[in-house]
Amino acid sequence: MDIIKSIRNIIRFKHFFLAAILLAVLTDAAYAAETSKIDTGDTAWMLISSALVMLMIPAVGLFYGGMVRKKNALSTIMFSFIILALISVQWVLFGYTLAFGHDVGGVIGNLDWLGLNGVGQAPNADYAATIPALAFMAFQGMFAIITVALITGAFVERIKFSAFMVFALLWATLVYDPIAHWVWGTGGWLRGMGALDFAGGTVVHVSSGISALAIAFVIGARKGFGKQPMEPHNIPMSVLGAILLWFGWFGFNAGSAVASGGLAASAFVVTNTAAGAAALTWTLLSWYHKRPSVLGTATGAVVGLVAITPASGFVTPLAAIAIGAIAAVLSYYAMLFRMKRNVDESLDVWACHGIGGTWGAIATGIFATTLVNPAGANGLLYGNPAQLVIQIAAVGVTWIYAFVVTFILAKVIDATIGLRVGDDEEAVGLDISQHAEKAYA
Amino acid sequence: MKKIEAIIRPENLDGIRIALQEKGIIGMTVSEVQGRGRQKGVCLQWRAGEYCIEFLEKLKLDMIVDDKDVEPAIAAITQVAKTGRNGDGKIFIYPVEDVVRVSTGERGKEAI
Amino acid sequence: MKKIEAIIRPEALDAVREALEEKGIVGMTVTEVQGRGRQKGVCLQWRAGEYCVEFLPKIRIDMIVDDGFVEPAIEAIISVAKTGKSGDGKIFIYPVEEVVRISTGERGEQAI
Amino acid sequence: MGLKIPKMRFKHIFLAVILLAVLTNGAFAAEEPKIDTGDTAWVLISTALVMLMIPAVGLFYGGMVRKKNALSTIMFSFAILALISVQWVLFGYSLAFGHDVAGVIGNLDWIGLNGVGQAPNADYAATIPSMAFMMFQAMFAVITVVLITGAFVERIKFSAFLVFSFLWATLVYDPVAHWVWGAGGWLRNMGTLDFAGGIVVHVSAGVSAVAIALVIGARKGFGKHTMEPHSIPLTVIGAMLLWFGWFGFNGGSAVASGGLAVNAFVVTNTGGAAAALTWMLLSWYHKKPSVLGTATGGIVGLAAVTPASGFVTPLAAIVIGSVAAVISYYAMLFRMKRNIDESLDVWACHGIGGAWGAIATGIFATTLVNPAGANGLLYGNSGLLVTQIIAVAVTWIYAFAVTFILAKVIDVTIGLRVGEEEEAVGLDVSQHAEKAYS
Repeated sequence: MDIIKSIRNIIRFKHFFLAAILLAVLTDAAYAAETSKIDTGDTAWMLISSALVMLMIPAVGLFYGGMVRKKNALSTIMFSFIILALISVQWVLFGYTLAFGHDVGGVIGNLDWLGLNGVGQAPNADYAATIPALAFMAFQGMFAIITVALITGAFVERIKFSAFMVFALLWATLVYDPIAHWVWGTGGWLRGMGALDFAGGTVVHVSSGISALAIAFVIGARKGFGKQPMEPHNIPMSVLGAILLWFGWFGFNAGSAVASGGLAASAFVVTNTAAGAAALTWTLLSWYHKRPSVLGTATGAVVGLVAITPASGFVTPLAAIAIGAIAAVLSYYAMLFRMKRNVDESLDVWACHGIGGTWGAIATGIFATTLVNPAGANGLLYGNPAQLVIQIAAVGVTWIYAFVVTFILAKVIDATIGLRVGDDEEAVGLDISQHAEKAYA
Repeated sequence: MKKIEAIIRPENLDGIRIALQEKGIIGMTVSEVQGRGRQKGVCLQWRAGEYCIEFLEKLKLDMIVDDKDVEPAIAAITQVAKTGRNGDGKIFIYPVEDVVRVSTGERGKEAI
Repeated sequence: MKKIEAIIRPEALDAVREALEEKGIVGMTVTEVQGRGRQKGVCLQWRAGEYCVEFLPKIRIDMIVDDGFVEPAIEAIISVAKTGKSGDGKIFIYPVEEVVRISTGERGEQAI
Repeated sequence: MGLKIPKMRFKHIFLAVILLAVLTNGAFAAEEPKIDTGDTAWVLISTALVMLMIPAVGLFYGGMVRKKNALSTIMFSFAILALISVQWVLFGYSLAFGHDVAGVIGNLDWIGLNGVGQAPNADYAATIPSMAFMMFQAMFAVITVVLITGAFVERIKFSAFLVFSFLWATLVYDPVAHWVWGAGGWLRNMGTLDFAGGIVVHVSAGVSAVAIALVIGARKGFGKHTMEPHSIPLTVIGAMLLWFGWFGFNGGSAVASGGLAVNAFVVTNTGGAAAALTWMLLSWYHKKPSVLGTATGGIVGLAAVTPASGFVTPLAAIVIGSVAAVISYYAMLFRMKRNIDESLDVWACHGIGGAWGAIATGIFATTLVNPAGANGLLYGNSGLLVTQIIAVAVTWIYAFAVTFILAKVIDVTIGLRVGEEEEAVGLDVSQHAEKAYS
């Protein structure tokens, strides 16, 4: 009886109202707790994305390794592999805090998170509210590593291994970590300016592409460059590398949504579309000049992936076709230009990543739309030319900073420990002279 | 006894093997070599643009034959390998002093 | 006619080719071989520790030339392939009886 | 009025609370067997990642053998993937994870996956289908058998190898997995911590590798002729795919997506990296920075951090990885000096790496990382270290003894080894009538 009466009481509006408020209060409290709650789907996606980006790192080694002569195959693969080891540790010890730690003057992170102190299983809402802060750290760590690995294409077949190790460590610390902070760190000055870089067009590709050019100038050309053929020793290996890069790039771009959902799906689609468009375009270009080239098609795909990277969270799939196709054309002729100028930036990191990334960042200022990502901005085509200016400024700053610091860094290393191996060692090949190993029996 | 050393296009190997077999010449050694003659090199594609290699893939056949088999062997090889263009290859004939068959210790003609 | 067989360091190949071309010798066959001489072998690394390889990778160049080209060819090869250390290689000269150019059927000196 | 309203409020608040409680209770009741899509997605992709590691071991080993044995070495892992996948579904899973029989083995309730369906099994993982857990564990069983193959490359008879693999999985892997991970397993009850298989996978495989290597004997010409690795790039490809897959191996062992999986992921990458760096420095100290060595170092670090990955911090992982590389490096030199042809150093890499990792768990584990774990020596609990050492020792003895007997029995019945001529020609042609490269 009492119960029936009570239920009747509740049904009466007044009491219903009361209960509703109560429920709301309770739910509110639950929501408050919810803001820092880990989403299993988001976390699963970030973990697999981090793993995918990790796979891209040795894939760069294969991609480059197939393009060098047999006597330097191992040394080229080693570059990426050892950077994976070296920068993984650097990032945990102090790289992450420099790039993403609490801001100091918009330029760099402070040392609060040294040795991952305070970076734990709870989310950090500044960067990603639904995944553990450690997951965001791991994902960003892979970005730092691959950026350094990309540069290695510039100095293959002639760099001294010890000098390379020193360069890699210092470059990550002096170039990558600051630029990552400017663009992505809370309080970073380029981020504050409104620069859009979804997955690293400026931070990863422009910075590595320009730095590649700088160190190539300092180290000088390979012996016999321009006179002897420098034949790629194993194109299937390069293609295998390109395939794994394409595969991993889904994590690179779609993972940059730092959540699983619509934005990640959009980034996934534009990534694949741009790669296809660029690979096709490159095939046609090589066909126009001679025959449809396999190595060229693989290169084209990578260039398209590079170009779509900064735009991937802001543009539509149709824009991706334009971005990819134009990137291939620009990169193709940049590569020919580099050869004509007789600059031995050996594996065209500048033409692929520097030019591709620059175009992608600028294209973001043209094609971006808040229809894809309300947290982004509109670009030129959507009535906002200011965004284009901001993008160009961000790219310009990165070009200058990366070039200058890398050039000085390379010069200093050259003057102290020496960047280059001796003539004999170069002639024998780095596999034997630097590693006392042979790739193939 | 003579040594016949023939440099040929790789795609002609099987045809030559059959032609030589018809003439009764079975034993031979095949090596992958790189060669250069009037055909000069060839230009291949780099990612953009191209590079030229100075040596081309060839096969080298070595066989030791009785003096009387030299001309039939030359005929068999040229019959199959001749396209009339540069790059068909060359045949060299050398004198051989002696031959030893490792499994039996036989020498000279019996050892071929 | 003579056959010149030169065993050289792999890294010297391009320079040797250029030096020979200057003397007017264009045709040659290149083979990757493994050799062993006074240089002995070399020790490479295993995952921990090392293993030693007793044969070293070398390049063998074979050329058939007119008698008059033998000395210039030897000079050309030595001028670029010599480092003065053991392992520079060796040059062997053999007599040749006959040469056939497959594409035309020419014989003898015209065929070279 | 002034008195009445609060009273009424109280009454109705009370009522609302009861209502809420009932509702929540109902929700909990429904919650218990509820599948979490995020967790399930993570375990599924982790399973696929571990699957990729299996042929990756084949590539890793395949690059290190001579050209004439390349295919046969790759075939080992491929054949085991097929063989043990079936064994596991038929009865392996039931033996390892089925209802406990005296702490030693699972019973046959789940034979042929009877009763293992889409509903979760809260004993092992409450938020994913029990089939997902079964499949994830299947990959562990497969890869453990695959790891051993490095011991007998270039000389084992293929038929004998298949019999050995099948029996080893049944007689060694399934029981050890039950002891450490099965509900009711005696090592688990003792408090042994093994997050992702340092003991179950790496110690058992590494020790068994020595046992069978001793029975089968050295390759012809071992120690006299050079056995040159035929393609180090192939080995590096294997190593990179192993590293990639290891994120599923360790991260997936949380059997859920969340903080613990993330911690395992970070620790895994850091441990592998520290070990690769250390190995590079060691080889540099002795001669030159070695590529094959660096790849090996990465694997050793990953193996060592495996048992610890769900219990330690990233900084501890740096120590665990570096120490593992040093111990493994000298274990490998020791093995060579003793002239034992445990050909690809499964013992030095996985046996020693895994044993150190399990012991290191007893040192560095902290409940700050995983409240369901335990504290280790550095966090004031020396008991765990003792437990870990006992578990390693028990596995060491059991795996060695059973594998040794098993190998002996196979040797006297069907014969473990190929004939001398078959060995000289190479297993690719003699066992498979195929050639790796034309």
